[in-house]
Amino acid sequence: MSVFPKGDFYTRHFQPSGKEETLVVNMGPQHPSTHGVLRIIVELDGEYILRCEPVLGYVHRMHEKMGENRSWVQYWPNTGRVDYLHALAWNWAYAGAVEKLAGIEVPERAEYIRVITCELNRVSSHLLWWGAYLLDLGAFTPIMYAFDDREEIMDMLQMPTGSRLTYCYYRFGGVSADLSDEFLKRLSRFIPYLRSRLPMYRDLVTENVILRKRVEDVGHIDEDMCRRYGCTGPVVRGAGVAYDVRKAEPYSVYDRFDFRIPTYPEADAFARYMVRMDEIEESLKIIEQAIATIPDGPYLSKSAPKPKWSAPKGEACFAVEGARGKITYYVASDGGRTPYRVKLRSPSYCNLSCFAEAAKGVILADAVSILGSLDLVIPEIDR
Amino acid sequence: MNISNWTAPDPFVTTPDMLIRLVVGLLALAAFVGANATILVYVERKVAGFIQRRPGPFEVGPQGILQTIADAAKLIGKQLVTPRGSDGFLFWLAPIVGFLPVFVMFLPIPWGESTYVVQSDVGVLLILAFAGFGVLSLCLAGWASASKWGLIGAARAVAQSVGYEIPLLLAVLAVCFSHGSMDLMAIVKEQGGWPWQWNVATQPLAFFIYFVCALAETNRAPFDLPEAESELTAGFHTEYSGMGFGLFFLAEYANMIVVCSMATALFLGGFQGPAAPGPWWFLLKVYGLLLVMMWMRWTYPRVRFDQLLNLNWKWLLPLATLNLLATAVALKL
Amino acid sequence: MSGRNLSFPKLCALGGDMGQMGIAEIHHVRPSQVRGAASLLLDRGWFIETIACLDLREGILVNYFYAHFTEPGRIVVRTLVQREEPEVPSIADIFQGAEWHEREAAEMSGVRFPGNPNPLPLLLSEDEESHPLQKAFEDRKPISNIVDEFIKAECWPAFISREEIEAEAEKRAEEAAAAKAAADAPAAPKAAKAAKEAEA
Amino acid sequence: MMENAAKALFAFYCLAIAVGAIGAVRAENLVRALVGLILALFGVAGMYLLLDTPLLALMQLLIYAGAVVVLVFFAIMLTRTSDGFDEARPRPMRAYLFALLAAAVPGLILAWTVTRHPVPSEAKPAAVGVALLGKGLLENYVLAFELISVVLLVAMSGAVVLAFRHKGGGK
Repeated sequence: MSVFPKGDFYTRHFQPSGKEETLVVNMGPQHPSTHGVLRIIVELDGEYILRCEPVLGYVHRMHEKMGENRSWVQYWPNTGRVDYLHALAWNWAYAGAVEKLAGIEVPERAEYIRVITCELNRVSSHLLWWGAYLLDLGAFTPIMYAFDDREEIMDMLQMPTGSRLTYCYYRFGGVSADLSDEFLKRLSRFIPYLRSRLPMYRDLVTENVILRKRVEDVGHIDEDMCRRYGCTGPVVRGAGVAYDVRKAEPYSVYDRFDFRIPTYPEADAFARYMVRMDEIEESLKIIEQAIATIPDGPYLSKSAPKPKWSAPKGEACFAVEGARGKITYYVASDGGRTPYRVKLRSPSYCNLSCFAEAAKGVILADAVSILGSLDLVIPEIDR
Repeated sequence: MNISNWTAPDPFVTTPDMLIRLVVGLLALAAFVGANATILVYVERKVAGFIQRRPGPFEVGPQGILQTIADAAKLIGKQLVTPRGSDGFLFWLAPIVGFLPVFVMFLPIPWGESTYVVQSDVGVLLILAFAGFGVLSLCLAGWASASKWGLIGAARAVAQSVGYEIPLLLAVLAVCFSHGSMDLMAIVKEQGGWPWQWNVATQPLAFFIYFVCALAETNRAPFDLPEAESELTAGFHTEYSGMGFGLFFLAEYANMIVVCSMATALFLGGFQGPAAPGPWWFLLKVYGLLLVMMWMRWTYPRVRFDQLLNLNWKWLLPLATLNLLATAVALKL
Repeated sequence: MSGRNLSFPKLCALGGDMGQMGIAEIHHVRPSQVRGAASLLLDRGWFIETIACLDLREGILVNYFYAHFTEPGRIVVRTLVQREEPEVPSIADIFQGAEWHEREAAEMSGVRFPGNPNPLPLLLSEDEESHPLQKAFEDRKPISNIVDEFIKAECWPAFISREEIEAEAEKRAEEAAAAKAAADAPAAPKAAKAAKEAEA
Repeated sequence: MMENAAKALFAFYCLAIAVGAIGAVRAENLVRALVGLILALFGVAGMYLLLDTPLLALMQLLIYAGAVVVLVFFAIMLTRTSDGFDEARPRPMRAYLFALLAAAVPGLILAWTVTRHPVPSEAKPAAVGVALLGKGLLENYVLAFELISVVLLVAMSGAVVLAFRHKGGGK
């Protein structure tokens, strides 16, 4: 057989371990289960993975440099394009960082609006993950069910935000548009509907013996590993650590709502799966409480910055809980029109970094299962 | 040695009218395989659409019935790409090897009491012998395309079909035992018109094993590991374009019909039906089984490779052996 | 939250305020102390969040962000390296996740991390020579323009002269006094911020 | 008409066997050689058909073409033989000569035997039914039949032992 001797830069660097009869294959950049342009160089012994190494950067857009070249306000649309599945969390992290830097007050109603929309967005992100993960495991149907429900969320979010995927809805000191009564009515109809769907998902998919066999005891990522790699979000909660930025570094009005941080101690792919499924319910709970108690008032602060605004000098850090984990914006300002430095801490990036260790010695099909259980969004990794 | 006065060479064709029957039958089968694949692809997509709460093909023709024809035209019109570094001859031989045996496998199937192409007392064996070529074509395809995904897919295909062929054979043998025949027509005729007179009533375990193995042998989900899309991109047919892929596709659907026809003949009473026996009963049962296969494909996730082999060697094979033994003992008593 | 003392040996705790800037503690260390700080933090259960570099007039400021799974707060360990010799020992063997952060910082800002097990470009193309996040000379701002922390002479790296630091500290003190005088009602909790805004 | 068909089929099967065999020997690549082997096996199965023993013909296909060849294929894939090994090297003229000799000697002996002592053949080959075959294997020739199974068992154990040693040595 002819195996091409020359690879590219990364394949050449990825020397086979010298063991006989191994196969070095490129999983990606075009591969159905990497959901985008992630590339993983894998050394296989039969079906077993000896070693692997992710290669990133295929959708790198240099958001951090763009931040240095645009004014504070102009940078807004970029935030929604980092993670297209949970765009509002990135919106929020940027808003929070700059508000902290400049000491901008956010009206109470705006905080509630942010909670409602962000949690709704989280539900849609988890639904998409659920469908895509099962697609990775070879079940084609759940993604259609998930899209069916997600469609409703996108329609709803379209009402205040005006867009369906890469939202740019939050502003310094509030949000760009108020929630209409129609939106709230539709949302309060949607919550019981989605609640009634979840048991069906559980019966149809979660209890399926083939699925359980595919995800249980696969891809152990325990607390220590999470700490060394900086994994957050459902990955660390699947390792039994109740770490959620909404509780650990409370921001906005989350301390007023009653919700649980789902944790599972098994630290395998199934634990991460269950964490996300439970989080959908918790998010619904938060939204329900927020709708019930949302106060009247302005949705945008009077002192909200104008387009040509420049932030005071200093630095600030703000973290929010995204669907994939801890999102941190670090902004530094010299008092000019543009940020001096914007640093994005993306959870998928950190979660993926542990993949090489987690996938060592597993079967190729398990690697797909682990990769899916990390819930990666490639543009977020590459930024 | 004088070979000039051999008169009857081929046991399947001993008289000229049998030859005519064979030729006509082959032509009819060619039409049937092509038409059926088109119908089945359409049905599969509609079933998938129904299961997934969406309309399925909808645009081309009323209710999208012309969709598969348009797809077929597209496949035929596409460029055939031979990948660099591949073994061109074997690369294009593979889909043909995969597709041609299908015709032979259709030959001994008893569609109706008088609707058949050949009647042979080793009909079951004929189908099983040629069914083995499917895996050969997968191997050739995976190996010749000089793609590592293809190679892994081929390796999976071998391990899978070699493994699952054994319980399949044993399950079929149990039925052949109880009828003392390998002639599909005879087996069908010994069964009655009502479900309790079918072999599935006396051999439920054999039927179950046969159906599971048939799923695995035709590489249908949840056992579609050789082409496992999310793991191996497309496994053995990663590199095929146009009709190269089309032939694999056709062969897959034709194989599905064959295994379902065999299941119908062996276990479900073939063309025997409660009211009037005939080919329509046969087709009805075959399509019923095909629908079950589709239903399973759109419902279950894919099993893992080691789980697949475990299922075979630890469960199906011992069960099939026990079932065969039990059948033999029951027959002796 | 603030006030927790990590008691690094010879480490300069330089304030920080979780409420106002989202950073509970800032520690300024020498490049050689980065590894010590990392192992100390790992022992106490902190995890690495990210590494961010700031290109400043004095050099490149490398920030290590740490957070904790059970305790609130965020610790930033920062070190200033010279542009001529931008090297910080790698902590990738302590926090394996730092390997990627270091590789990113290396290609973006041009800091080298000797000891990184896999010093390849990560996000940029393999033949990219430039470091996109390095600023043009005229865009570089002095550290005092951005990093708003109390200046202690012993915290500064040796390559910045003592006079510069003292002059900077003096200037800071004067500015603070002026701001205090300028602000009429300093009783509000956000007085310092207001002063800063006025200044800006 | 059927007689001519028989002759044509006989020629066809002969051709298949010859082409397959030559292909198997001449191919520089093991998989191509295997394809040649399959062709030859097909030809042999056809010959069985001509002799009115469809059972043997189908068994030939089921076991040799279906199973054995696939296993050989697996072995080739596992060992990953590629260009640059012995079988891919150009052979010296001497090798061809010896090969020809090795083929010609038994061939000539066979031809001589057949022409000198012709077997009286019947007009129609007698079909051997499945039942008759089974009876033969399990009554008259049961010892030989069982001995063959023992040979297979030994071969299988040997393969397992070899595979394990190989795996152990690799580590």
